[in-house]
Order: sequence, then C-alpha cells, then structure tokens
Amino acid sequence: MFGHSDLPLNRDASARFLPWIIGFMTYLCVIAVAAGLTVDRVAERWRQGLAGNLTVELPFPAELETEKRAEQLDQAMELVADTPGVTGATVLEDHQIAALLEPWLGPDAGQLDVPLPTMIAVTRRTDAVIDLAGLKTKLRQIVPDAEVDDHGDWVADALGFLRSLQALAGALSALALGAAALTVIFVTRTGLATHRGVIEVVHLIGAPDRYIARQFQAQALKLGILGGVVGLGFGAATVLGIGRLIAFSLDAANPGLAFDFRLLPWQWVVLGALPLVVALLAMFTARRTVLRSLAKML
Amino acid sequence: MFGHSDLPLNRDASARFLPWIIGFMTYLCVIAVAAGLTVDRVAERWRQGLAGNLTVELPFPAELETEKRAEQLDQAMELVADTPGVTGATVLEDHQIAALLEPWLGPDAGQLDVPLPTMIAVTRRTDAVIDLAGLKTKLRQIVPDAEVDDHGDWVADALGFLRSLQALAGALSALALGAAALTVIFVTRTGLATHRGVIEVVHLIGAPDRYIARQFQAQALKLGILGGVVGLGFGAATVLGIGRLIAFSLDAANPGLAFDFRLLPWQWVVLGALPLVVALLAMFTARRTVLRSLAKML
Amino acid sequence: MILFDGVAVQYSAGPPILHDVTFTLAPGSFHFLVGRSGAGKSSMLKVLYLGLRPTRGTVSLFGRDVASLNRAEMPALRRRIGVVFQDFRLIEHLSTFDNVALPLRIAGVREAEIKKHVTELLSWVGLKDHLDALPPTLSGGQQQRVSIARAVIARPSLLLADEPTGNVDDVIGLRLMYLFEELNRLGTTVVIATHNDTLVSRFSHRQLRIEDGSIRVFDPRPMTAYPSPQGTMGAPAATGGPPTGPVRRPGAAQ
Amino acid sequence: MILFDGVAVQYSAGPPILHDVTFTLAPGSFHFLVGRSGAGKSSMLKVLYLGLRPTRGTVSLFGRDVASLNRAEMPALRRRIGVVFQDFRLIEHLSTFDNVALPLRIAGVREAEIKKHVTELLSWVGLKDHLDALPPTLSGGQQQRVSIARAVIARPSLLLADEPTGNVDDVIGLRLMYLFEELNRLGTTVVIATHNDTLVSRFSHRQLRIEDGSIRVFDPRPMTAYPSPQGTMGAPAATGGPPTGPVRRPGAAQ
Ligand SMILES: Nc1ncnc2c1ncn2[C@@H]1O[C@H](COP(=O)(O)OP(=O)(O)OP(=O)(O)O)[C@@H](O)[C@H]1O
Ligand SMILES: Nc1ncnc2c1ncn2[C@@H]1O[C@H](COP(=O)(O)OP(=O)(O)OP(=O)(O)O)[C@@H](O)[C@H]1O
Ligand SMILES: [Mg+2]
Ligand SMILES: [Mg+2]
Repeated sequence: MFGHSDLPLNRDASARFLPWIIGFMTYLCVIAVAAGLTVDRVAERWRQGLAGNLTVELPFPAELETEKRAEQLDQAMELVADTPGVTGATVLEDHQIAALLEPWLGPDAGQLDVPLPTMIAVTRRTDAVIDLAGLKTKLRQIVPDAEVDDHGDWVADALGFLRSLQALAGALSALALGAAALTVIFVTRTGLATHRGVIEVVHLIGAPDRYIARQFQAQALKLGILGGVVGLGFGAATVLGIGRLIAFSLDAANPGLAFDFRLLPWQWVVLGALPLVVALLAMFTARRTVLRSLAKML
Repeated sequence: MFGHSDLPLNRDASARFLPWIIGFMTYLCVIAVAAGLTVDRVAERWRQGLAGNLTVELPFPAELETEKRAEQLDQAMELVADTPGVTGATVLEDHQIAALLEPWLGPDAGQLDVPLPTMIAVTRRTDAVIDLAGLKTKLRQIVPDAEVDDHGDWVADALGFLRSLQALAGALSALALGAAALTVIFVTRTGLATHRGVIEVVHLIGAPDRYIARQFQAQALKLGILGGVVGLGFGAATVLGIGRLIAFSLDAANPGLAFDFRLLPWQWVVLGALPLVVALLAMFTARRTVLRSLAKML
Repeated sequence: MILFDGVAVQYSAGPPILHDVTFTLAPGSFHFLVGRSGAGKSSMLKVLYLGLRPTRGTVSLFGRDVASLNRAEMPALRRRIGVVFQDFRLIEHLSTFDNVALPLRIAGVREAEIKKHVTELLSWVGLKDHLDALPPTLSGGQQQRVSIARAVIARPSLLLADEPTGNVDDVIGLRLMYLFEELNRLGTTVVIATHNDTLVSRFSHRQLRIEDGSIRVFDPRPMTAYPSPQGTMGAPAATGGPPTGPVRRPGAAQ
Repeated sequence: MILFDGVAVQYSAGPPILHDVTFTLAPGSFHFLVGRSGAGKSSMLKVLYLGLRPTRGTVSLFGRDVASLNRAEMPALRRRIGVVFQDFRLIEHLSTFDNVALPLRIAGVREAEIKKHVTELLSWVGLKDHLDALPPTLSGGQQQRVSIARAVIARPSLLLADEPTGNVDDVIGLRLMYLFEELNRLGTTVVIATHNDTLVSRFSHRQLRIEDGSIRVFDPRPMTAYPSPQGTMGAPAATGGPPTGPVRRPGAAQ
C-alpha cells in the first residue's frame, strides 16, 4: 500500500531540479568543511611547530676562538636543557639556517662566506609556561648578545587569521545547508500548492496528514541522497585537485617549506557523511513543512 | 492592458524563494569575481615587483678593506646600470636586508653582529630581456662570488598558482550563474505547470505566446533584480570584511610585507554590474523557457 | 444519525448563506436536497463532509458533535462518508481504476479484494473499457460516473452526492439512481443535491428544500404511492443489480 | 463558414471516436449537438476550437483550411470563437468581472467599454452581486454562467457551448438559451452540445446527432412550427433583452 503514491511528485519539475541544487549545496559544504579541516591541520602544525618551539640565537663575536665558542655553546645548551618545560634542544647546523634564508638569499646562501649566528631550536611541552625573561638573563651571562624568541606574537596573529578562515568556512557550510533546507521548503510548498487539489481530495476521502507527509518525505530523501552523492563526488574531486595543486605550487616555490595538505582518513569520513546529513535534513524539512502547511491549509 | 496579469505568478511560492537563491548565487559570484580581481592585482604586483626586478649579491670577502670594497661596488653598480634594459639600481642598506630577514631571525636581525652580503636591487623594463649569464660573468670579474638572481622560477610558479586560483574563481562564478539560470528554468517550468490550466484557457481565448511570456519574464526580471541587489549587498560587505581581516592579520604578522587588498574603483563597478547581469540572465532564461515550453505544450 | 440544531453558515466575506437550520435525518433515510442555483446546496453538503465549519449551532454526525472533533479524529470519520463532488475532483494522474480504488487503499483493504470490487462497480456504471484511462481523457459524463463509483466503493455510512446526474443522459441517470437506492437499502444514509426536477418527481423521496437561507423538510409520500425502483427503471439483466462493494466495510474498523 | 469533409478523430491511444464526418454549417445557423455520454460531442467541439487536430479529412473554418494554419495565425482565429467548456475552465484567481473581461482585454478593447459591457452582461445572467467574487467561491451554476458570459462577451463569429445548462435550474437554463438565440440573431453561428432533451425538443433547431462515431444532420422544422423564442421563454421585462456586447467586434480587427 505504501509503495503506492497518489501524488505525482516524481513527475514535478522539482524532481529534476532539487538534486542539482542539493548537489551544489553539498558541493559547497564539502569544500568549506574540507577547507576548515585543512586549516585545522595547518594551525595545529603551526602551534606545535612554532608556538611549541623557542629559538635561541647566540651571536658569538667574530673574534672569539672556536674552542671558547664551543665551550659557551655547551654551557648554553645545558642551561636551556635544564629549564623546566623544555623537552629538547638542537643546535641548528649552518645549512639548516641557510635553508631558512634561501628564499631571501638565493640557493647559494649556504656557500656564502657569511658568518651566521649560531641558533638553538628548543622544543617544549605545549602546556608549559617558560620564563623567557629569566632564561634570557641567564643566557646573556654566557653570550652577551643572546636572544630568546618564542615567535609568540606572530603565531598568535597567524592563528587568529586561520581561525577567521575557519569561521568563514563554518559560516559558508551553514549557509549552504540553510540554502538547501530553504530550497526543500520551497519545493515542498510548491508541491503542496501544485497538488493542492489532490491533497484536498485525499484528505476528504479520509487520509491522515502523515499519509501525505510520507510521500513528500520519501521523495525528499531520495532526491537528497541523489544530490548529496553527486555533490560529494564533485566536491571530493575538487578537494583532491586543489590539494594537489597547492602542494605542487608550494613545493615548486619553496621545496623546504611545503605543507602536507592531504586530509586524514577520519576527515574523509566526515566529508563522506555530509550527503547523509543533507539528505536527512531534506527529509525532515519536507516532513515538517508538509505537516505545518497541512495544519494551516485544511 | 499590460499592467494586467492573468497569471498569479507573484503569489507562487517561487516569488519568495527565487530572490533568495538568486541572491545566494549573486553573492557567490561577487565573492568569486572579487577574489579573481584581487588575485589579479596581487599577481600584477608580483610580476612587477619581483619578475621585473633582479637582485645582485656581492659577497665581499670579510678581509677586504672598506676602500677596496667601495671601489668594487662602484664598478659593479656602473656595470649593472649600463646593462641594456636596466632602468635603475640601488644598493640595499643593511637595515633593508635585515627587514627581509626579520621573520627568520627575529626583530633584532639588524643589530646582529653578522656581516650580510651587499645586495643591489635592480629594476628593469618589464619587456626587456637581460643577458643574465653575461652580466654574471662580467660581475665575477669584479667580485669573484657575485650572484645574479631574477627569482624567475619562483615567480613563474607563484604566478601559475595565482592563475589556478583565478581559474577556480572563474569556474565558481560560472557555476553560480549556471545554477541561477537553472533555478530560473525550474521556477519557470514549475510556473508553467502550476498555471497550465490558466495558460491553456488564455491561449484558447486567443492570446499569443508572447502575451504569456511577457508575464513570466517581467516576474523573473523583478525577482532577479531583487535577489541580485540583496546578493550584492551581502557580497560587498563580505569582500570588505575579508579584505580588512586579511590586511589586519598580515599587517600584524609581517608589517613590512602587507599587501593592499582593496579593490580599485573600476573593479567595484564590475561587481556592481553583477546584479544586472544576473537579472537579465533570469529574464531571458524565463522568456526562452516559456516560448520553448509553449511550442511543445499547446 | 445527522442532527442540525440552529445551524448558520456564512463564508468569511459575504452574507449568511444558511441560518437557523434545524432538522434530523434518520439513519438509512434517503433525501433530495433542492433549491435554486446559489441557494446553498453545495455549502450544506460541505458542512456534512466536514469541509466547512458552521458559524453557529450544533452539527452532530454519527452521534458525535462535529465541533468537538480534533484534527486527528477526522480521517476516521471521513472514511465513513462518501462524496460525489459537483466538480468531480478526480485525481488526474491516477487511472480510473486507481481513483476508484483510493478509498479502499487508504482504508487498508487487500489488493485482491480491491481489484474484484472496483472492476465490478466500474463495469456496472459502463466504464469497463476505461479502467486504465486517466480522467482528463474521459468525457464529462464518464468522469461523473468515476466520481460516483469512488464515493460508493467503500460502502459509506453516509453518501452525499452533488448534482450527480448533471452530465449524463437520462438512461445513465436512472441507472445511477438505482445504484444509490441499492446502497440505501443496505443501510447507507443518502443525500442528493440536484436541479433535475424530472428525477426528483420520479423518485418520491423526502426533500430538503433550501429557500431564502432556511431549510424545510418536505415529504411527498403521503400524496403519491412509493414506486418500486426496480419497476421504474429496470435493473440491468446482465448483472442482476448493482454491486454492493467490499464485504469488510472500512468504516467499521473504528 | 464551417466545413467538414471526411473528417476522422482519434486520440493517440484508443479507438477512433469519429469517422467519415462530412457536413456544412451555414453562417448564422444554430445547431444542437446531441449524442450519448462518451459519443464524442466534446471532441467534436475541440476540433472546432482548434484544440484538437483531426486525424484525417479537411476542416475549414471562416474559409481557411485548419491544417494549413501555423502557430502564429491561430490566436487571431481563436479570438473569433467563443467557447463554453463543459468544465467551465474559469481562471481561479481572477474575479468574475476579470474572467469575463479577459477576451476583451486580450483583443485590446478600452477599459471604459469593457466595464460597461461586462457589467451589463453579468447583470443579465444574474451575477450582479458577484462581480468581485473569485470562481472557487461561486456555486456550480454561477460558475457556469460566468463561463457563458466569457464566451459571448466579445460577440464571437462562432459560439461553441458544451452542456451549458447542466448545472442550472430550468428557469436560468431558458434565460441562457435566450442569450444564445439573441447572439445568433446578430449573426453568430451557434453550436450547443447537450444532454438536455427537454431543451432540445423545446427549441426546434437543427441537430447534429452523433451515433456510432458518425454525424447525421437532423432538421425537426419541417415537422414542427418554428416557435418564436420570445413567445416561448418570455424575455425579462427589466432589460428588454440580453446585452449584445461591445460595438467594436474584436474579431473584426483581422
Ligand atoms: N468558498 C466560498 N466563499 C464565499 N462564498 C461562497 C463560497 N462558496 C459558495 N459561496 C456562495 O454561497 C452561495 C451558495 O453557494 P452553493 O455552492 O452552496 O450553492 P448551490 O446551491 O450549490 O448552487 P448550484 O446549484 O449553483 O451549485 C453562493 O452565492 C456562493 O457565491
Ligand atoms: N484526451 C483524450 N484522450 C483519449 N481519449 C479521450 C480523450 N478525450 C476524450 N476521449 C474519449 O473519447 C470519447 C468521447 O469523449 P467526449 O468527451 O468527446 O464525449 P462526449 O460526447 O462529450 O461525452 P459527455 O456527454 O459524457 O461529455 C470518450 O470515450 C473518451 O473516453
Ligand atoms: Mg452547488
Ligand atoms: Mg462532453
């Protein structure tokens, strides 16, 4: 009996239209959510890679002998390693510094006959608060011009920027879902208006509201899944494509700095669930619209 | 007579729905076009600022006396200035180099007791082809380790990336316009189906096709303008907001490198024309849909 | 069965259509509803099939005060009422068969039974060759007969027919009247609104007469002998009488 | 005026409805179109108002072969034909007044003239109090009268009416017939499809009888005296006769 449908909903123009709009909205949603997730990964890495780390610069006077220099470096390393919260410290080799400077000084930065400051990369526990001023004072007792930099301001700004991007992605997803729901409401209302005569008759013959709602919600679920899957397909292709493109461009530009923009497996699962979310949204929106409209209409 | 409408199109659910969808599509279009235009400006600046320029590095041996050094620098400057296509050459002061290095070495880079290579920033005519290898050979006769860098590969890659972004923005605009047209087609077809009975009667009474098309196209134009203006409003606000946000974030992060993301007046005119484009698209789509459908239908 | 007490009917914008209507229709009775065009016949029927709430007064159907019904209770009540609308209201994309089967499907009758009864009834009203036709491809009179078949297929407790013979010729009109009388004999209360004076005078049933917004019950029987329907119309020999619908009466489920 | 030559009509899926139909209707003639329900009366009218192309044969209207008309020429021809549809086909969201005014508006008549003629005609069919009513708020008979008013308002050269008295009582039916005859007297060719035997026998016009898919012209006049319509029906004293529509006949523009 329920396989039987009194309303020719699948012959309405909306049957061909709705999947496209839902597909487009799902597409936007997939892109926005993927962007949000990627930004999340980037932000995480920045926080761990930069906010987590300190850099200690030891600009030894040029006239200092190598022996003395090594001794002072050892003292500094010990001091740093003993500071509470620090988990590791490495002296950066000249070529590592050169790599950092390469975009600015060209590929031969390493071979330049330029004395670079000795630098120590310090890793720390993310939650640890380190007394930077104290550390600096102590270091200056060893090397007078020593500097400690936690890149704090810069990272905070950059993270703030990334968070804004994420908020934007979130807003776009919400907008897309909202537009999808709005479209379903419209299509359902149009359907109710188009088939008003039939609905009235079916009602007068004794069909309850849910008998009619069932036909609309089944249709919305069907079209929602169709549109959602199409949107996910195009969306996933775009996400992969853009990821590849960015990776390629950044890699070509700065081989040393390239980020990994690929999404993690669980992030793909999140994206894969979007069509389902959209389809269920469509279904419940349709059901609610029908029941509310019928209560007003008849 | 033509003020009189036989079809109650403005009472259809689509009258409330279409402006939102068209508004949303216009919104996307505005954002995408604005992004494309901004990228255009950035790319232009990069091309002029980097591709247009050369950097000459003169790593003087540390033991060279200041006098000799100045003499060699003068020779190099002369050589560079006389090279065909070069329009200017400036010796970068130490603090300018330090500013470039600041993100990497911290705010005190300038005060570091580190000898930096002497650098000459060379500007040239954009269309000029400079014999880099020849210049380098000649420079090496003055300073043995001299380097000439035109940042060519990096700029080409970066520009390629920007062009991909632009293509993406273009594709998104096209997609949004396509979705808008598709929606108008759908709404028009729904309208034709909903009012099929009325249309048949009006036809049998002797109204020609254009009498009916006129009512649909007027409605589509009206709703298109409404939606387009709404979309432009939100879009412009978003563009301004994002521009401010990016400028603020970048400025806070790298005071020296901040780009100007504001659009030029003529670019705002382009954006302002979008609602009109969308509304006309809606109108002609509606007209075409009606005339084609009627020829098939009756 | 049906009880009107001081009922007034008025559409939101406009003068009152009916006022101070009080009468009782006994279960199993048969009434014509007559009156000039625009008198309020269809409005009266609309009140009876719960399509219009009276402005004032009490309407009671099957022993229930209509005003006290909530939305969820209406479908069950409506399934006990069969309606032939003046403008047919067939479902355009469903075949003749499916239109007539609809009340049975909504009531949950088995497909096999549906097939048997619907086919039988449609043959009887002369639409055997149009089972699969869609309503827009039927002639006016054929549509009217489909609409009548849909109203009677579930053997309603109450049958309301609005001008059910306006689009058919006299031969078919008599045949349809015979169907209504057969249903009435099986216990259905019947109310038929009509302009067809020939029909009204030929069948001397009680009449509800609408005049100037009030209703008067008129009983012609004391004056004329009650004619046997079979005698008047001649039941078709082939089927031996109109079909009586499915055995399980959907309305009885509640 | 109207010429059928070997015409056959058949809907895509189904048996032929009409075959080998040949007849001529003189300009200014008046015909009833009779036949059983489903015989093909409405189909016949559909061919006449260019709503259906015959499967075979030639139909000529106003001296033009219908088959040779292209899409752009049809509106002009249609404006010379008034149709009363069996199911009325009123435009639901337009008031009674606007529905009736529509043919004049499409033909480009001035509003002042429209107002005068539409109001006059609607008064004559008894709808003076319903000028602003929407069709769904009218009774069945009222809708039928609006539909008739719309068909005759532009004084068509050809009037086709399908069962135009099926939803009104006899008094109004006669009044409507009088309107058709008045229009006929002014030169309109009239074809009325009907089941109403009383009406057909009362007015002894020529009959087009459809039987078994073919059409026979039957002329009752040699047998009965031609009655004067005024004498038979009594024109309403108040208006002195039905209104005759706008002076500028829209159809004449072509
Ligand atoms: N939905 C409505 N809104 C407002 N007025 C209405 C509505 N339906 C009917 N009317 C008015 O109520 C009056 C009675 O209408 P109704 O349809 O009951 O008459 P009727 O007796 O069935 O006439 P007919 O024989 O012509 O079908 C008419 O004047 C009509 O205009
Ligand atoms: N659009 C259509 N498609 C297919 N068949 C049709 C269509 N319209 C009518 N028919 C069939 O053509 C036959 C004649 O129909 P038509 O409406 O012309 O009859 P009619 O003489 O007007 O009958 P009535 O008096 O009942 O209105 C009927 O059997 C009907 O089923
Ligand atoms: Mg009525
Ligand atoms: Mg017919």
